[in-house]
Amino acid sequence: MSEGYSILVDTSKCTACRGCQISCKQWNGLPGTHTKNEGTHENPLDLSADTWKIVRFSEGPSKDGNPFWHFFSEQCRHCLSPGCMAEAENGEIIQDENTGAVIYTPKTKDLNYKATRDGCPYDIPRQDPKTKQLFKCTMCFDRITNNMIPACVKSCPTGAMVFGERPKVLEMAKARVEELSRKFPKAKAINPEDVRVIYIVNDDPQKYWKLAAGK
Amino acid sequence: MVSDETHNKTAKSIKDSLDWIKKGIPQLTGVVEAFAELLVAKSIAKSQISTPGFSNVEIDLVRFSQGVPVLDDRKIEVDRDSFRTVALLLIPAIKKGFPKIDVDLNRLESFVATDETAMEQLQPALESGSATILGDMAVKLGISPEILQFVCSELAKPFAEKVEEAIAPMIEGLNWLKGYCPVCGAWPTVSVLKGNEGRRFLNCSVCGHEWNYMRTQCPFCENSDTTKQEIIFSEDRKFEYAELCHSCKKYIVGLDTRNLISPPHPSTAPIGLIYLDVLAQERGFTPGATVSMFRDLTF
Amino acid sequence: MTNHWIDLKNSDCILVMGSNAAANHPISMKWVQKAKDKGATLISVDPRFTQTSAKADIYAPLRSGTDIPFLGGMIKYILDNTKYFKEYIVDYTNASFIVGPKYDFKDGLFSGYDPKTRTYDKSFWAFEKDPDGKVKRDNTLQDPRCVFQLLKEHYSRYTPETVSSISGTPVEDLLKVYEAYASTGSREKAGAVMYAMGWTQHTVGVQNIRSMCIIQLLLGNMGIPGGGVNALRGESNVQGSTDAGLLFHILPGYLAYPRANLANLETYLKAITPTTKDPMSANWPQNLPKYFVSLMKSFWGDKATKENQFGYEWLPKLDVGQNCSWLNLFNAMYDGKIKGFFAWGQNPACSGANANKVRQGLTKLDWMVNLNIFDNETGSFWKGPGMDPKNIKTEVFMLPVAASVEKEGSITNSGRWAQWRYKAVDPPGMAKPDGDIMVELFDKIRGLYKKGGKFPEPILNLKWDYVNQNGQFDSHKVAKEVNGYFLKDITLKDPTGKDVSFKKGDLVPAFGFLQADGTTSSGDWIYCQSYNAQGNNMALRKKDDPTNLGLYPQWSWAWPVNRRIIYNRAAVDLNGQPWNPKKPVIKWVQGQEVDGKKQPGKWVGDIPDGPWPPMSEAGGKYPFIMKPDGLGAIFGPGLADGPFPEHYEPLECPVPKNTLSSQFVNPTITIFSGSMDKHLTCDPRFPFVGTTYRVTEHWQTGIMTRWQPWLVEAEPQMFVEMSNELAKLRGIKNGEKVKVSSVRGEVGAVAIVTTRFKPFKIGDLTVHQVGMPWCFGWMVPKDGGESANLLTPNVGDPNTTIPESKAFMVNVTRIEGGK
Amino acid sequence: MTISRREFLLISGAVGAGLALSKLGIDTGPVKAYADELKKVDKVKSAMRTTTICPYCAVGCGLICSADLKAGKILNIEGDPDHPINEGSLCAKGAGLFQTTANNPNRLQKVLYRAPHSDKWQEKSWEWAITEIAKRVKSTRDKNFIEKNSKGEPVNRVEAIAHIGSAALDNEELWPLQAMMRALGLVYIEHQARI
Repeated sequence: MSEGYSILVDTSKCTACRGCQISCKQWNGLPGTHTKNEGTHENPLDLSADTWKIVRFSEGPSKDGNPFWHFFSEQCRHCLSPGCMAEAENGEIIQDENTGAVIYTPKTKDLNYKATRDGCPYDIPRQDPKTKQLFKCTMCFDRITNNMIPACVKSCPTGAMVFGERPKVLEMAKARVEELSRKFPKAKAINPEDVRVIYIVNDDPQKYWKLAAGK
Repeated sequence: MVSDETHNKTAKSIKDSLDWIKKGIPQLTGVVEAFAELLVAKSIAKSQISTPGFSNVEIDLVRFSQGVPVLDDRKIEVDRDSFRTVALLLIPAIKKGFPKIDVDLNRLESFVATDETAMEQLQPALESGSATILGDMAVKLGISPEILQFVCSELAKPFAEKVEEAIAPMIEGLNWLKGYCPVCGAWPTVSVLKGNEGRRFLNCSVCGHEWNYMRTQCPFCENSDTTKQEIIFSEDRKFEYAELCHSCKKYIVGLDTRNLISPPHPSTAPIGLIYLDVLAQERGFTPGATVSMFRDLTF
Repeated sequence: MTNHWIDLKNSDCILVMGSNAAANHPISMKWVQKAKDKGATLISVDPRFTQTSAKADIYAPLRSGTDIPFLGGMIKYILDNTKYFKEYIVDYTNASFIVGPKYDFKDGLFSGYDPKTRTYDKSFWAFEKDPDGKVKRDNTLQDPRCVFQLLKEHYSRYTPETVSSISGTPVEDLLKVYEAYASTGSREKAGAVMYAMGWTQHTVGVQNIRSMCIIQLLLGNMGIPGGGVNALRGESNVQGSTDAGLLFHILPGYLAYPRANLANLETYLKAITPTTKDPMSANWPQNLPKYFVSLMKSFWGDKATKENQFGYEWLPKLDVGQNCSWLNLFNAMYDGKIKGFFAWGQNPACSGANANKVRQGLTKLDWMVNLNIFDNETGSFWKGPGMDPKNIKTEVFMLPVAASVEKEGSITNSGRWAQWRYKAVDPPGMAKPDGDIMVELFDKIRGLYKKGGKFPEPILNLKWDYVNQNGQFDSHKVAKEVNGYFLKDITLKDPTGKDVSFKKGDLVPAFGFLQADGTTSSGDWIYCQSYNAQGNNMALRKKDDPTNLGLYPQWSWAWPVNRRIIYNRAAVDLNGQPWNPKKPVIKWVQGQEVDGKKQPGKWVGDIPDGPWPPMSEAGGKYPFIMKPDGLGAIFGPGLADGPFPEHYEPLECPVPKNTLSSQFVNPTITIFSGSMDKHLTCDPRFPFVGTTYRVTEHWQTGIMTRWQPWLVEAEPQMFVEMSNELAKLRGIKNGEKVKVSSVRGEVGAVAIVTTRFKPFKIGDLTVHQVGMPWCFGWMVPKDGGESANLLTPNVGDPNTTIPESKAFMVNVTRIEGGK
Repeated sequence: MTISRREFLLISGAVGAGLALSKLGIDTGPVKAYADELKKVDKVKSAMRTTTICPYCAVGCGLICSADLKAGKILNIEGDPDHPINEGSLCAKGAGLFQTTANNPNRLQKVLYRAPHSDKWQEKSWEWAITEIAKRVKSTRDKNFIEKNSKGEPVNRVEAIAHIGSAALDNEELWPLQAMMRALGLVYIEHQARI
């Protein structure tokens, strides 16, 4: 499996049902954290050691007078050359050869949190304040190595997420962008060459989430 | 003709699936290895058949919608050359997996290879399904009737698959609500859940056709009272199960592929589920498909 | 729904108004999407840009409470531009009926109004009749007193400019919607409307829906696939609970509840049974006596006899004009007149309008029984905010019940499909199925009355044998009783005129066989056929779809008589041929000639509205068989507030006058006047329009969802959505804690400042609107906030008494340091 | 040669005669041993599937519940792919239906009673609760029974007891519920449809 896996997230099909966010917690045994409404339907407000996947909501005026309302189901992109690994010289972070998943080991508690986080163009890594260990999406490593698709992909009711061998996913992304561009000239896949979690958007990426396309 | 690349791909997919089964349940290694060569050979056999196997098939929509399979009273044509090609492809593959019966297999192989009318000679024994005629033929060839029956049933399948390949597109999109195959009318061997929604598909034991069927209904007696149905599974492998029907006492094994990155090749599924056949048969249930190789696992 | 969920796929234009289906009925969008994939237009009309708007082709905003102007403008557009379906309205509606001379409409009031009683004398709106008793008609639609001309006149005032100056919808948006929707007036096109509480929760709720019915009749959209008027009901079985008559004014099957002036069975039956002199009208309600007597036989069994009027006197009677609906119930409770209270699977402390009054009412009870699967703000009201348990005398019994998968029975969805659910497991702990609790409680009460008590007859005589051999509640027994039995051996004619014999104890095949002489029973005539000799039809799971329209006639069972699209006789022309041959819901097939004799023809497709041949043949009938006249009612003389919908402002509104007339609010509404019944309009202290809605993660008052940590994590707290302009005006930043108040109460909420709300331009005024969910409550989560129903007014529609929760006046202020 | 479908099935199936792997020289011992081991360590589970309809909104989506027969616990609830309305899809609430069952620790599982002026619940038995409620129904009813209205017409009703609910019940529960309340003489009978 030289090329590993990829996940396609087609935001044009996402209805923000948050099934992926909930199933991530369910599979990984992460608690429902205590949240507050902070002036948005987006919740929890940010990734944390207990939240590895969140649906970002963003809205604003658009040219035709009606608002736009975009949803962006965010998680670790599992970069092909992970910026977060620059600091990890002693195997604290592993990039699995077969799958391509970027895995944070318990040894990440010894890493420089700030430097690791700064190294990630998408600002994904988070630290458990107690144990100091770093956490993020594992691509459901325990599932995919047992021939099972990631929990979030499994849960998606609208088929907005697809998991598969990377070349196939790239092909699918290309075809879908082509289809969407007929109606949305701005349709594109975000950094497909650099990341394994490939988002398709049909508007400027920044309109979905400030770091949708990286820093 | 199918390209070599496709062959290799199919062969690899079958081998990968079998490896996955062995890795998951090492105890199945013996059974898996017995069938490995045969499955690969069978995947090629269909493409070695030169004739289409049928003529002038038109779908009678009224009959079809009432549950009459396409091939109900039509003939399948098998030509001598193709028969011989298929036989000489499959028998050696069986030999590799079943070394303990190679004496019988060798006799059968040479009979097919040397006797031009082998096909016609075998036909009456098999057509009637009569144990006596089959037994007589086996005696004539000097082999065990069980082995003769096993081999012939395997030889017949590629011809059915060939016909299925042509008929399947003709019935695509048509509603079929029965538990037997819309193409050939045979019973299914395995039930597979697919797609995000987990629609259930039944796999024909003879022609390999796959069709959608209600999740909570027994394919064999159409009982949909779920209090008379039971699912058994191992806690370690929740995506594999046997569905038992207390109404007709039949069962079918099943595989939920929704969670799986690369679902096993359909032809390998029954082998990986054989432990469920054991569990179901021990409880007095019989497989619904008459063509199962795994009918008598408990004695 | 006159149609059903899957049928949305057959539509060419779907108007979602008064509903946010994408958030609240998410799976409905699957079928909306299928229609869109085939080229249908989706229109969303809503004060707020919703998830549904985000998927729509056309979005138009409107101020809450101005649906009648919006739709009245559409009626005018259809008439002015001849977009109506002429054949349909002439043959199938009362457009041609001549209205009597006493009918009049002046400055917002119809004739016959009595300001003292705030009611209309509806006899002023009667049709003119021939000497033989048939309604006079002008099929040319030219007579100035015909319904069509009166309709034209009535809505001539609803110009786009006038509508826009009331609703705040830009004129170009109005015209976009009108044009798109009116295009379904051709015979090949179908338009459907999806509505929910956004239409019903108003003082003009029924007339909102009436406006749309008129549009659907004008466009020929009733009875056809992809058409209809579709109420998206909010609870899984609110259709079934309405069918079963869990409302003060109806018995099961929508039979009118008996009043004290109808002293005996005969006068009651006469009063509820309409008549017609027109032989073309089927007037199906003429059968109501059969259904009522059969109902009484289900109530009282053998104890109901001809001699004792089948137990009619055992039914409690309402006084004439007595209204015991929700708002009156809690008014009586607040006034201390109600001592005992059952809150069975309901949480009125959060769901009732003016919830503070509801909560105060609960303190005045002697006892309450609360049944639920989770603890809730009603059962635990005595420890809620502002309550001191020491001062509250109410005894509370909180009984744990089974969840949906822990018992067996049927529920009826919005499309009228009664679907059977099976039991998967036993309920946890001491929890019990509701059915068992009923049986045990009534057995116990009956035991007490055997030793004496007031008027014990109905208690002792109620047929109450709904348990199996183990003494457990048996839903199959009830289902059979609801369907009905033959009570003696009998021979009857089937619909084709053949004799059929039944034995005592046989299940009745369908309501056509029910009798008025006590020889049949049926607990709810519209469910007769749901469980008969073929078995439990509600449990059917066969997927044949012969019409290919998605009717699935053998999947579950739909009332009435498994008809999937009601009024389907209006989907065909006078010869019984479908208006749109590509979507034939029903079709008349002529009989073949056999031995020189022509066989009778027959209907194919869906179950037609009655067996009669099409109108062009001898014995043919009009399509709207539940109407005594047999025709669709463009003119509706039966409602409390007028035969045509007319715009009135909500009881609380932001404008100083009604632009269309000097009648400011609905003249027929009842306004409570107690100390907690406050209402204010155009009061500078409450300058903004408020409305309520739901979110996907929570359901109704949130009792089933607020106890689920992951759903709470995603939607944790009470919020109020408002425009950027309003936020600026009030100095509120996104995410700040604010106070939303009405004259009745206040709630804390987090401000969500959004472009999805925009201020409305109403004449010279700028009107701001805010919206809040009503899914929160003080109990859980701990800092989740309170119910928006603390703010809503307890004033109801004059026909239904459904409260006006969708349009009321509020203020929004920043809480200093309230982050 | 040509073979009819019927003959064909005979060939490929050899009707009636089972094929035993052991007769083909394959040792099925390890397979049986594996199956035996599963049973020994109690890994083999038996489940029953039931179909149900979602209890939230009135779209009427179908679901399939799988319950462990021995433990009497729900293992899984998923969309019913055969249901013509939802075709297996579910919204966020429906997908979480599992959380309304015994799997949610917040479910009410006890009969509770709050006495007048008390600030706490007491746990009670069903028998006690049903008896006490029945007594209160009778006494409130008998004390407040209205035989005739102000015009002297017989009305035989009780206005001092009210009932609301419920759109969450099954049809088969609703019917006896309204019958029982009407037999008791109640006229304040309402539910969610009114709000």
